[in-house]
Amino acid sequence: MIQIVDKPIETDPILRAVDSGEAGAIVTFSGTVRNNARGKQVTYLFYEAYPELAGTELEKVRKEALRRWPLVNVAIVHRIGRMEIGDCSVFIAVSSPHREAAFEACRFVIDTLKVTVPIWKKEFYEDGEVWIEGYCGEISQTSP
Amino acid sequence: MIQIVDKPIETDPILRAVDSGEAGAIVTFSGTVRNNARGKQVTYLFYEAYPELAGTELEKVRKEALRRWPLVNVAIVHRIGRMEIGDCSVFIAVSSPHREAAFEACRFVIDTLKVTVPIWKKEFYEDGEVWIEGYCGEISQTSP
Amino acid sequence: MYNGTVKVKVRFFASLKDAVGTGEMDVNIAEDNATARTVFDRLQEQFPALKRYEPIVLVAVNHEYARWETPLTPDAEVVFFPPVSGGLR
Amino acid sequence: MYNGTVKVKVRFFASLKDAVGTGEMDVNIAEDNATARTVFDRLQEQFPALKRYEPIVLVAVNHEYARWETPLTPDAEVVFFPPVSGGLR
Repeated sequence: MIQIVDKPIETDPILRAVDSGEAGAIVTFSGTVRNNARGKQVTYLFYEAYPELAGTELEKVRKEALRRWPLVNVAIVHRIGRMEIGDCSVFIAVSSPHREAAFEACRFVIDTLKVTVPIWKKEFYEDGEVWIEGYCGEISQTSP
Repeated sequence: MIQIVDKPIETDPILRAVDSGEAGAIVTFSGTVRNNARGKQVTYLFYEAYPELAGTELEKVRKEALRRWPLVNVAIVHRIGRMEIGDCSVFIAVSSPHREAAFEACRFVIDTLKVTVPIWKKEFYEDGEVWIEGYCGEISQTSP
Repeated sequence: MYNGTVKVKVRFFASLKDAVGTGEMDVNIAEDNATARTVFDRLQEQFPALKRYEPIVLVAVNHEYARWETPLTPDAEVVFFPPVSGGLR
Repeated sequence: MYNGTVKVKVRFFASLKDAVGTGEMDVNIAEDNATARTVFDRLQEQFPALKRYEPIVLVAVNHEYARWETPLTPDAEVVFFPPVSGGLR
């Protein structure tokens, strides 16, 4: 299961998608919007995707996890658009007969996704906004 | 949050217990009843706890995780009694500002819990039942 | 250490409960300086099925992990149980 | 390689979209053997704010990661975007 959605992520259908009598362990990762970043108060976030390529790259990460570990299933759902503090921006669920593989694969998925899948976030503060991009620093400072 | 329950585990209240504006990552582990073990078809499981000590030991694991990693919160809920294939026997949720700590702490909690918390499972098969205990093998074989 | 007869509550879990046939019993120990070991030795005589657990059994006294040498006071609760499985990772 | 004028659709994401002021435009390249690099060079002339992205920008052609040298056929879709953040672990 791979999805890019513009509504709040519902986790129940994702968990059902990976659940199975073959599974003894389900590890999930939920990326949530923090109220602070880079020493500043965050008021909200905006996630933008290059959807056609993001879908392909998410599927690649999923396939690679299934190839590397003895898993039952992997589901990845990424939300885009505006998100408030505490909202879930990405949810990953990995099921496996045993827990070691589930932990390792879930971590592989989020670590890989963060560098290969074209989805960017813009942090909004009281006094400005910044795109958070690779090698960002000054270059992505769009205001103030 | 530490609980030992004899009903199906509801994950929503557990996730709310660890959720926070300080958290950027929530990692969960769900231990589920597999349909096979030790090469045999499992029909159902029974978990028994030494409840007074199990509660103390669960709290110890939780405190140790909070001491070792920069976490926001840790919740551990273990179910006891009879469970069917696919049921969740233990659910752990760890929230942290960053994902590395959340993954490591969640794994620490389940690995430690499995060797320090006095909760045992009995596997039921078509043709018998076995207590799964430490150094088990022959000694815990209570029926064919 | 405590001198004289002590009555303790004994509990068993998991396969030890099956071996004894009950989860709970009262035991009177008419012996000075009774310890967790004294109780288990007495129980082994009564329930030979307990003997094979002797090398691995764990003990708690008043709901804390204890050692064989832990002395027992009257009305102590002594619990014997097998090691936890660890489970496959 | 393709000779003659090609019309390609160009898209931008994240801070590149802000730098250009639009997410999408059509570009006519009246040049033989046009590549993704040709398009970006032409756009830099028109939008100087793009210049500082030149060392880090990523390119996709027809929704696959591509290189500067990737040749363009008529009606190709060329997308320029910044690297993904990685995020703090």
